[in-house]
Amino acid sequence: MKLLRSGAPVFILGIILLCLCTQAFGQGCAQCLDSTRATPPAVQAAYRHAIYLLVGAASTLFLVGLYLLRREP
Amino acid sequence: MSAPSQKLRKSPARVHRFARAIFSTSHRNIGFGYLAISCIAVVIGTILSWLMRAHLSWPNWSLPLHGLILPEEYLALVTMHGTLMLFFVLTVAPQTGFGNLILPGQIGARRMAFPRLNALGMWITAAGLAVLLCAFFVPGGSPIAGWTSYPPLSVSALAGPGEGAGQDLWLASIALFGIGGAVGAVVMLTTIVKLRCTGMTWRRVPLTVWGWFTGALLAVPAFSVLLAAIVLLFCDRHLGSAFFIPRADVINATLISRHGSGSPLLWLHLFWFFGHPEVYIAILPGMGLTSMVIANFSRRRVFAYRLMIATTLAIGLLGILVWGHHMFVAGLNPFAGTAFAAASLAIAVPSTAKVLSWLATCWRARPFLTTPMLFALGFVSLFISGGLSGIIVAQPILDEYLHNTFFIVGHFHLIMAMAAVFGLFCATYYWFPLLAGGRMLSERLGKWHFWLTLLFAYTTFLPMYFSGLDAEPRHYAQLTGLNPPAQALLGAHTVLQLHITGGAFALGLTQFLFLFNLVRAMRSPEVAPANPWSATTMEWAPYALLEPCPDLPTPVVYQRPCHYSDDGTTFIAQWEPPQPSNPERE
Amino acid sequence: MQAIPPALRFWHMPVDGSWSGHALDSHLLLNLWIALGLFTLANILLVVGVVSRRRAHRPLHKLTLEYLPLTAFAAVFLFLGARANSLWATQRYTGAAPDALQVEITGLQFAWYFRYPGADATFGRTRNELVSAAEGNPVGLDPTDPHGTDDIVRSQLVLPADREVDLTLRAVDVIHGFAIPEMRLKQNAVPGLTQHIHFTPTRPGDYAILCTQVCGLGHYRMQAMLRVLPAAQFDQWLRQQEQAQPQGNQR
Amino acid sequence: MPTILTPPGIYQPRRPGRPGDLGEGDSGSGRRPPTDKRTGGNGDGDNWSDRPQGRRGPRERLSRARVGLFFALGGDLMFFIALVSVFFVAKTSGHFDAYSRYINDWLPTSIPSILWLNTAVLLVSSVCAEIARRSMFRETDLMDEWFGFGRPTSRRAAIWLSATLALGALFLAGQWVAWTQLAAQHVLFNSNASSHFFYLITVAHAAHLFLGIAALVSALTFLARSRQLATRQVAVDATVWYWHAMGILWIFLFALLEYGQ
Repeated sequence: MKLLRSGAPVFILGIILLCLCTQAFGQGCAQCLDSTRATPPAVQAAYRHAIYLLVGAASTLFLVGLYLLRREP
Repeated sequence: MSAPSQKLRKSPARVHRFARAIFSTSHRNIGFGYLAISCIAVVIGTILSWLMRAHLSWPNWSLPLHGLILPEEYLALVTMHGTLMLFFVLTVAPQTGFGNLILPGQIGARRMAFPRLNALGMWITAAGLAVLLCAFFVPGGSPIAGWTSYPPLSVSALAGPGEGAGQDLWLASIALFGIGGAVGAVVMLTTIVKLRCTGMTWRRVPLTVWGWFTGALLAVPAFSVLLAAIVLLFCDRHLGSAFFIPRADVINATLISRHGSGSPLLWLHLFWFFGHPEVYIAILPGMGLTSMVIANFSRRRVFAYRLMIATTLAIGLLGILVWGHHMFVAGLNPFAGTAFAAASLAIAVPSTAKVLSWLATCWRARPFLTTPMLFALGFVSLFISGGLSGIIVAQPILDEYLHNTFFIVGHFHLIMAMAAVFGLFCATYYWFPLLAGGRMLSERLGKWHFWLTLLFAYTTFLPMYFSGLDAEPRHYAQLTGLNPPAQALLGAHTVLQLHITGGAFALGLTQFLFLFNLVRAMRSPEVAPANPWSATTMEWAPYALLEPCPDLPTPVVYQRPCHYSDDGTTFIAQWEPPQPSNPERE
Repeated sequence: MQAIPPALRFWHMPVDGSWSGHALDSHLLLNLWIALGLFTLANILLVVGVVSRRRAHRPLHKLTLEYLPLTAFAAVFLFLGARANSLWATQRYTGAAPDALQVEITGLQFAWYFRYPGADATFGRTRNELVSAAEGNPVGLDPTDPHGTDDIVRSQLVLPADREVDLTLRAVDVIHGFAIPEMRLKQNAVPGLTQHIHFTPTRPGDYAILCTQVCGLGHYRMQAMLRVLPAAQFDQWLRQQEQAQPQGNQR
Repeated sequence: MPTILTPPGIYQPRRPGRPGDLGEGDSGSGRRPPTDKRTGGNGDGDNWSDRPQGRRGPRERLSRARVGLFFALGGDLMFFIALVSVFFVAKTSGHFDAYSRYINDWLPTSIPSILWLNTAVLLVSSVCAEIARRSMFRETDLMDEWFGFGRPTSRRAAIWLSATLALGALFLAGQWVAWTQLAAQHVLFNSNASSHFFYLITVAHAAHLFLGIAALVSALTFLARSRQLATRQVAVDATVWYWHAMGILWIFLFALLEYGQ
């Protein structure tokens, strides 16, 4: 896709940042590491999964909508 | 605003014209309906902001027929101002308002898909506005929790006046708004995907349509998540659940004990997951229009057209990933803060690409400085001045100092409110002939309107940066009666605030010029030539926005938009078949 | 008011009284100067490009006009982001030093309360159910906990200069924003969460503690005072408070 | 793309604003746009395969309805995903008690076994709906209708759609029974953190099924009243796809409630 190629740097950057989000250790009452430890890992994981779920679903919807537009003549 | 629509109707039967305009499913009437909604909202919102400014500058000033403005009333003003402006003006007018009016013409469609659904969406949005305005009149008054309605403040009526019926009405109104917005977005997406006319390949689609498309793609998930969050908050308020309030919360010396232990941060996540795409929904159509208008009056093709498409989509996609930058100091994990900061700074790259393209498009092009062009250039200037501060607040450590200060207020008023409003003015001046049956707005009045609006926009919102750098917090009802060190820190701000207040009043009053211009144009009989701006996009095709009838040709697109000769004297519109002399360069 | 560096005065910024504030200020000033420069440059380009009388006919060069500047800007953003993140990491990725002074801060509509652990250097247990400012127990100290008897609860934050402080943030009712602008410090106090933030005041004096998250009708007057004392005076103050503390905190 | 035949003998121009007109024609002007009705149904004497289809005609209406439905369902999916993500967080999150021990007071709600039955019912109803949908596009019946031998498609589809409607109503009744059973065990909305979610999810899904049932009723009225074959086909197709989506969604939600707690 020409368009993708022209916008390649931006898209690649976006993907890289998407991977960067794996840094997002949970959520909980984490302000400093000591209080992160006070948060059970299960909670952190739950928040992390919730974030992934929302982001993943919304981005998929976005890209599929784009694909639908592309598919039409 | 819906006066032009009825003037325009070429319907043979003049009887019941009004009723037919109300219940009609024509995209023009629906678009004008959306514009009417946002006109009501913008007038009320501006008056509210004037009251806020007046109270902030003269805390002892008593409002006629009402008396002194109490602190909770100030917060109610802030809440309603933000809600009206952000939801019912900046989202409705550019996306669904002008979207319905112009989008079909621009893609060579004769109408929007699903006209009834479309009308339904408009009426749901109108109902949302009506419900919101009712909040002024219920006991306790309108809510005081701000347009973000952070719990637990928004959960319990004990938390303050306006958190009872007022907050309920707010929830109902925003729920209606979300449903209506999602319906409108679905209609718009279907229209863009399915109703483009023959030859409208996606590289011939104008950037305005790309803006609408991306905005709608963001609106569908964002508004749905907002609706879910509102349902949960409603359960917390009335059904005794605890999604957003922790175990054993003591509000106003009353223990609120529920089953389960929720967290207010959940609301922040869900709300900002909606809230950040929301601001892109408000600004993306303006970006697209700015690109097209600058190109049109510079008589040049949009510089790096395909890159502009890619950046529009990239901004939309990244816009889904960055909501956490509203929560840097709200209790977010510091690592998550880093990730969200990285994603937020990444949005600066496509935005910079857009600015570069705008600058390059009009660079030494000797453009025609018509009013729409001026407003487009003003959009660029405001977008720059607001966006640069966005880069600053995207860095967590700096946001820690600037969060919830007037720096943020200045930031989003410049980049979102003012830039989007300039986009709206640009759209009005540019498309007025299409909206008002070939009439034109006066250029001289328009230029006065532009220069005064630009001047007062900067007068009002630029000083907010300095006030915020001096650590003045938002949402403060007054800067007097603070404790000594706070007084020493913030007391000096009254002068700056007075300056801002003056700017705000002048900015509002300037708009009467625009109003006068509208009325004058509507009364004037003279009719502009077809395609007065010699534009190249489909909505200016001689038959584009007329009521369809069988003897009209079906629109066909042969060209990319912005097809001008090098010296800019001649142009080929999208609907003109390619001459052998200048073969199409795809 | 103390002497403010001219750069800060140009940008209307208040004096900085904390150990980590200087780095933040320098980074913020760098950002502001860059922003101001780009703002001026872009607007000049806009105006000049528009008003120049001759129309440029040569086709614009996409690489030089779009991609090279874009790469440069991306590099600038990357640099700023990395620099900001290093500061962020030093402040937030790690907790306070073990020997830091412990103070617990409780926010409720519309006041801040500051609790010192007292002689036993241990905070007594608190329970929200017991919170009642009327009965003189604004932070909800649990009378059954012996650690709580010597806890000192004050409505003014007094800190020693040049010693790290570990603040524990609580909120009883709604979200409050704990901010000390002159310490370049801000953190929301969220009900249900216990959050830590640490800093080191350096400059003795009186500073304002503001609430920066709208929390109800009294939001604008929800302030407290931070008094930074030289170490010796602070120890003296603390001793006075401990003596003034009635044995058994049940009032 | 399924077969769509619009015999000109049967097609009749409609008054604007007539119910069952899925957006084709009414542009609020009272006049119909220049629509090209040649859909490859032969009979109108043009060789359609070597001329562009354009944006008109029943074939387009069908795919347009499907695209719109897709986006609407995408939004719906996001609504439920938001609920589910909150579910995950609330399941694990707790609070620190007085002795600074971490207390997670999540008691899984016992799912009434009737939900298994309801799920089966919903699956069967989905099958019926699919049969109805296919019968709207079966070529031989379309030919019959085109030749004017009654309306076999609509007859068969109406039967199966009514079956879907009945089963859907049965499902909702089953849900009601499940709620009353839980209420009998004093498990109400606000009796536990997990019961919040049980009621929230089941009620939200039930509300969507009510919408689906309304759609089924309107589809049946179209089958009975609409004279244009394409309108009936579009109505049935969209309704059935919505019904399928709700069925799949329910399977996920049910699995979440049954095994996810």
